[in-house]
Amino acid sequence: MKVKYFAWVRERIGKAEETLEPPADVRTVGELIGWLAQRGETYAYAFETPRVIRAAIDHTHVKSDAMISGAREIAFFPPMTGG
Amino acid sequence: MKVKYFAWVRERIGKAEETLEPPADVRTVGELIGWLAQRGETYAYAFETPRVIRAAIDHTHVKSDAMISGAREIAFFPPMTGG
Amino acid sequence: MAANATIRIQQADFDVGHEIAALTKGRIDIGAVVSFSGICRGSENGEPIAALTLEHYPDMAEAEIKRHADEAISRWPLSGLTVIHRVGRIVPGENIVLVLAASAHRQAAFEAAEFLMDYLKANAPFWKREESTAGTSWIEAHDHDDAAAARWTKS
Amino acid sequence: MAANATIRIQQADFDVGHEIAALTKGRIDIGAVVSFSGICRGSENGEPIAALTLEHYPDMAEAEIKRHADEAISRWPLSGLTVIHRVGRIVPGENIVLVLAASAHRQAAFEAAEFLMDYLKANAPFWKREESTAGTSWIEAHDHDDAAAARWTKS
Repeated sequence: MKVKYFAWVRERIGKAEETLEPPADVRTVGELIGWLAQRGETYAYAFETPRVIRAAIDHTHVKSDAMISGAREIAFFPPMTGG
Repeated sequence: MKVKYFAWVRERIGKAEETLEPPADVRTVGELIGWLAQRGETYAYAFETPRVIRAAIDHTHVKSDAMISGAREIAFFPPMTGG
Repeated sequence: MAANATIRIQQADFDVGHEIAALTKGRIDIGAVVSFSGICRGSENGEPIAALTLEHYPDMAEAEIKRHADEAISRWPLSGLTVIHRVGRIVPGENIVLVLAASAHRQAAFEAAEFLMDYLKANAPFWKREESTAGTSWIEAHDHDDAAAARWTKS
Repeated sequence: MAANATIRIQQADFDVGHEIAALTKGRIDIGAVVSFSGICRGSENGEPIAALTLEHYPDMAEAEIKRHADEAISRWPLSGLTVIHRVGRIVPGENIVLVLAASAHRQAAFEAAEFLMDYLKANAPFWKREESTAGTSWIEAHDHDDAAAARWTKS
């Protein structure tokens, strides 16, 4: 699946997007955040406070218990500050 | 005192303003309406439904029990429809 | 900086973009501008109209709008406020009224603009007469406008 | 006639007067146009800033704004709706966002514009970074924006 990062999540990880295949036991958005946080220092820093991280699956906001199965694109970002 | 009329009150009476000296026993706006209504057919028509008539003394909205003593200018008009 | 209200009652049309520019030009303390334009519709109660003619009570209209603009400035942290109300004959599609409210943040700007529009609809001394094929007649006031204006009364 | 929403995400500035004219030209069914302009202020939390840079999630931003615009059109009797959100670097005094809502009557236009602004502030995928003498930093979200957006949730 394609994973995208925005704002300071993107800056901390150092990339805007990548294609990843998480293991089968990573089933929810929250579990994906936990798995990503263990991929290295930059990821650990980006996801150090999981409760502030927002997520979207295929361009729709989701909560951390959303299932990732079938997702084409998952995005992680801080709370929005548009408008 | 100067008395002004607007919108259909003005049209029914046939004049926009006049200077009047009501008798001393006409003390409130409501009493002034009653006195005006007896000045002729056009006035009776303009004031035939006193509850819909709005009044202002010296450019401030007032109710029918407001005292007219000291007023320089009293205006009568229908409910406002601006905006 | 306390805002000054710009208030105009005029026959001429106005340009919303021009008025917003006049209110915001050179300012960096304004984060939100709300404009309300009231426009003459081509029908009233389902019947086509050819035009509206707006009559007003000049001295009272200016004093009353000023009083309500000052009240808005005292109730909300505004950086600017503009109220323009046209009078005379206005055809469908033309502007009737403009309220602009500027503030650092959006809530104050929205609330002040709504407060002033509710006031203008229910209590400002203007009266609309409509022209249709049936002749001319005075537009009746709406109870819902009185109710809208009453919601701003401080208890 | 059901309204179509015009939605644009762009680097270029916009002209409020031009957008209002585009929405209302030739129409005689519109009685009320509310515009909200969000403008870059020269300070954030009391500290002067040199500029904002807006980042967004392009595909999601367009889809989400469209979905909320359609929701506004289904909830209020709108004659027209325009949403423009700028991205990129924006200096104090420049426009950031525009929402226009047109309707026969004022209440629908005000409510739809507020609904869309509350949504854009709290939930649209845009992020602001500020430049100041201290460097650059991401602006933090406000809890009161979440609360403002939540008031429109149908119970």
